[in-house]
Amino acid sequence: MHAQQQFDAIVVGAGPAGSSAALVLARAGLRVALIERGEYPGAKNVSGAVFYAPGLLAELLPSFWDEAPFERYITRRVLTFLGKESAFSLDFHTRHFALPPYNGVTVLRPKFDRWLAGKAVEAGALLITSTVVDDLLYEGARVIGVQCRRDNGALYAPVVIAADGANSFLAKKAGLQREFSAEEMSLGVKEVLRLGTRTIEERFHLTGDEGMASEYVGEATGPIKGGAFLYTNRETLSLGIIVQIASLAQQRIRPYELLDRFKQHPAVAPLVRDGLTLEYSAHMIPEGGWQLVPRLARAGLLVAGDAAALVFAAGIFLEGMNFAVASGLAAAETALEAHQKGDFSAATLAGYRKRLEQSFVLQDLQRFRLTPAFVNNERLQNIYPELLCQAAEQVFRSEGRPRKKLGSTILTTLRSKVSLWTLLRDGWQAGRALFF
Amino acid sequence: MRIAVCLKQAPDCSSVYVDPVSGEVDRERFVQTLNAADACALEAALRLKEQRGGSLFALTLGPDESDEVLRVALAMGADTVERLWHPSAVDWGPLTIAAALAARLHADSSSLPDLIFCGEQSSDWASGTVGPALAAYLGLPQITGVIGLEALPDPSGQLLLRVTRRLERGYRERLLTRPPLLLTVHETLNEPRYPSLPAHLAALQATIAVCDPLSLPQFAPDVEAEEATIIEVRIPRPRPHRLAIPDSQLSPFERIGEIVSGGTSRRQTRLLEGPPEELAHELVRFLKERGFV
Amino acid sequence: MSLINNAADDAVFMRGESVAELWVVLQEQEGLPPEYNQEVLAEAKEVAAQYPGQLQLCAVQLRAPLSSPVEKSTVPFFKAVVPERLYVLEHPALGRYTTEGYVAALSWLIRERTPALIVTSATVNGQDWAPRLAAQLGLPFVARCLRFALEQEALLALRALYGGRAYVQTRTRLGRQPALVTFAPGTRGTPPMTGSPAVGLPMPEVITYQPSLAFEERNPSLQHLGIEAPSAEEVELEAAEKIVAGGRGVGREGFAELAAFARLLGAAVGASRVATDRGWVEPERQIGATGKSVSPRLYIACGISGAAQHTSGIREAQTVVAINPDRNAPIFALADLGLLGDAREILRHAMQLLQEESVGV
Amino acid sequence: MQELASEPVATQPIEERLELVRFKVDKRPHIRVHTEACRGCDLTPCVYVCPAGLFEILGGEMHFSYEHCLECGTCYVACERKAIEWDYPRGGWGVSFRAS
Repeated sequence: MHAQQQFDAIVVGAGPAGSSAALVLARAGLRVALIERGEYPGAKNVSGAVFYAPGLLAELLPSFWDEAPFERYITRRVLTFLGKESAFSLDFHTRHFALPPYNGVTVLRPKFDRWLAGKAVEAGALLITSTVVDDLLYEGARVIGVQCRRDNGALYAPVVIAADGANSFLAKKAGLQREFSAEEMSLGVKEVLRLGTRTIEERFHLTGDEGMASEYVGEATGPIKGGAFLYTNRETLSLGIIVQIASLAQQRIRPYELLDRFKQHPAVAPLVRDGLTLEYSAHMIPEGGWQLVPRLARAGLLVAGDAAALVFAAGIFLEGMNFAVASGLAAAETALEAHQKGDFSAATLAGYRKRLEQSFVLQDLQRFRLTPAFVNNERLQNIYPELLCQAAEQVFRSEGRPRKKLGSTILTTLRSKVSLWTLLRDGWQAGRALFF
Repeated sequence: MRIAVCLKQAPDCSSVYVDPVSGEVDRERFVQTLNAADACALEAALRLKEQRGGSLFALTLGPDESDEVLRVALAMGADTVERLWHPSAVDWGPLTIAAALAARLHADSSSLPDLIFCGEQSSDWASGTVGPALAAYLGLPQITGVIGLEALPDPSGQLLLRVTRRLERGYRERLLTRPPLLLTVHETLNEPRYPSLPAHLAALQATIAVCDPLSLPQFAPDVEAEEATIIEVRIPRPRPHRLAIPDSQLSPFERIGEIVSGGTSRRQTRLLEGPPEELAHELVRFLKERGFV
Repeated sequence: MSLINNAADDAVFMRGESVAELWVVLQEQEGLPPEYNQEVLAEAKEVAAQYPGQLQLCAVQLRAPLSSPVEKSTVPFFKAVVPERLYVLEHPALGRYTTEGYVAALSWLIRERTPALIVTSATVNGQDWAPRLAAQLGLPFVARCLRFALEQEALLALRALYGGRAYVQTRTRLGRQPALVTFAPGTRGTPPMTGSPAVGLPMPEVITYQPSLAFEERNPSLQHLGIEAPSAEEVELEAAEKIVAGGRGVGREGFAELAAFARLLGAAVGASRVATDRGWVEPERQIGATGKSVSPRLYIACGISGAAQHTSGIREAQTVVAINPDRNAPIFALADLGLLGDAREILRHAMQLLQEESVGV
Repeated sequence: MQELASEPVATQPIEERLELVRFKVDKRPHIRVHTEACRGCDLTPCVYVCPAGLFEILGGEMHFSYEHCLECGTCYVACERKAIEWDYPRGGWGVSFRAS
């Protein structure tokens, strides 16, 4: 074995999870290989992309707030229930999110991921681009390296961090993850539209670097389970739909047609008017939540980010990058501990899960473990948003006739489609999923 | 045998996006790569080196980022690499660049390389000038547009090359030649290799030698005299619709308008249904009408 | 900003002479359409017309001395546009194209006559000698122009960038020496040369030189083995004027018929990926995202549905005929003529019709 | 109330969208579809879920092109017959996002 092919740690995938892990490991003085299959970090990566809790990285990178390529920081959150021709929004705007540490920022992944990987390289990691990792190398049950798809493609390290994304071939090959079902995976398709800085600020009531994250349910995805999003970047919008794959296959609507439908919804069309499409992209999202989180480690191997299905898609929450970064950091700390002990056994690496259990990563996922199923509830997807809009329409309608009290108006509308019993049950489940 | 390859880092055309409204080229979206024809030149040089022995020197002229193409060269199998750069070179055109490369190749104490390979043209300016100009400055014979290259066994032990040039409309010119010589290579000549992991790793970590061309004794650029200044970058065809060759009856202005707008109209389809004999008849009539038969 | 400028009295290219010369270097080569020269002449004439009485359009022909004095005249070069003067430069080494021969001959003539501007078609050979000549003589050089014009002190040119994704206008300062330009072939779209040579057009003044050129006849290490013409099926797709392409709907057997039809039409054979994947045709025939991008004047798509991966390669086809049994095939959206039916049958009948006609039935 | 869904939605052809995406197409396909397994599949989820529209049924047969694959893996998850052999393209090839 060439000394050149021996590292202290190998990180597969230069996304937020992988680069964060590589950064920490390289800082600690380890010889780290960070392997990326794209020509550059971010080439294959797609997300909304709002990076919530970016402060996670600010602890590591003192110049983070000045240097990182952010688009806008989120000061406005909107949740919209779309009916066929109407929209009911909850619109929240706060100046408290306008100061570091920002609550959330929008990023463009090819830029941001490249920057973050660059930080790992600055710290001393070796970034190996244009290289696919096909498999893991074992000694007995212990993972001792990776097999790259190049001649003489073996690389060795006592610990491997698989941050290879939603499809995670490595987690599956290591027997930590099972094959996915079409019910627990979602497809996100996205467009970036250029509107210009000024139009964005005027159209979305933003000043300076402020940004908006807006999510949609209901008619946004027609009869298909899922939702839509619209985020502001500096001079572009990121907009897309996220739909359950099983539902998409059942309803036989193509995702890009659905995206066009969303863009043409009367409540959305004025927001994207005159937007020039710059790019179209798609990615799979492990939205299954708690159910989908695999075993996270075995001897010599840790799994982080999307590869470990650490995505928080729970109704009003749609977060992934912060879960990726936090898991990458925890994986790196675990690997460091293993190095200190000189012990890379499953027992030592099990510390990774404990770290995640103590952090928001697994706590949030577990606490909201019922939410994905609840959000994918047929009625929540296809009936309540429309009913909510109809109810609002009844409430606001002025017809020159005596009005009923609001409660009875709303209840009448709701009960026209759903029995009281179902309504109560859904209410109870909503409570369990989100509130208590 | 000593072989030199001149390489250029250029944006991959598939990454070039021009705003249909402002006509501006979005340079942020460029993916800079080793120019496709240059990669084939490198591959051709490597194959010859492997067959006949010798050394391969790859050089480029470009800013820091151009180190990447030299790393590709190292990973593929170049023995030595060097990057020429001076900040003033951003304004140099192909003739000045060729003069700088020539000065660098002359600067080696021993004689010139036996063979020099260049890509036929780059993906950005495609002026196809550096190769022939370099040959002129070095006083070497040249063969451009190479799409076939074969080392023949020669009793004298000297290298004998059978070269195929690509001419218009599928015509091919075949030549026999010997070094010293400069060849410019078309991007269909071969499929460049995919480096092994150890070679890739070594290249990633290699230190790239840099040379200031202005320090070379034989180089005195007269940039003023040569180069074109860019006045304006124009809008291309906005959408990937069909580009019709413009009608020569139109005025030059109208023709250029058609070129840049991508053909003014999308034609209407005439869709016909019927027995095959009739359709065949229609087809022949159509072909005659349009002057194709 | 326009390329069209008014003539000025003190244009630098005038060099104090009363009349400056604009040269078009003619190129001859097996397989090279003579239209390419014609198109450069037409373009150059427009530039010369900007400076009436000051800029004279001249053509330059390089050739081996003719064995008989009554030769096949040079007139066939000139159809619509006739230059005012024709320089014929004769040397035994100019019987066929060599880099050294062209560079030496033109260097000699440039020293003799010093034109203001030299233009030639950016053919493979044009792009071989022109940059070398420019380097050797230190001439300002602009390659592969789509258009060019002269200003008092500069040469303005329109060029394609990034494989035609962008266009750029450049301005090259002119000094006392001539400037050299190659013109992208096919840009002007000259009508095909049919019919007889120009009748009734004035003849150019012909000046013949037979210099002794100071260059080794040829690089002694270079041996010319010859130029090979492609057969109809071999015509490189990128260069083909007409392409008959087949896909899934043609089938393995159908490709023989398709090739026969292509031969009759003088067209090249192309294919979609299905056809090359299945080994019906060799991979070089593939058109589309993984194959080639083509720009023929005529494209006949047989049994090709028109998936984006294929049609991305035929975007620049001028006239498209699609034959397909499926009314909803996306290829029809691109076609000028769409025939709903089985390609093999229709081609078979069409071939019969064409053959009958050529026999004169 | 008028039904919006009944109105035709103007959709942009997928090929126009894909024009905006950079692909470095490898001659070696990274995905293989075992089309024998597709015969008799009338659900054909791949046709509907693929965000690049790479699956088509033409003349009763499955037709797949890999060149403009966005590498999401959705087809593989959606296919119940396991007819899709899915892998990433060689390192450095395939799709590259630039503006997302």
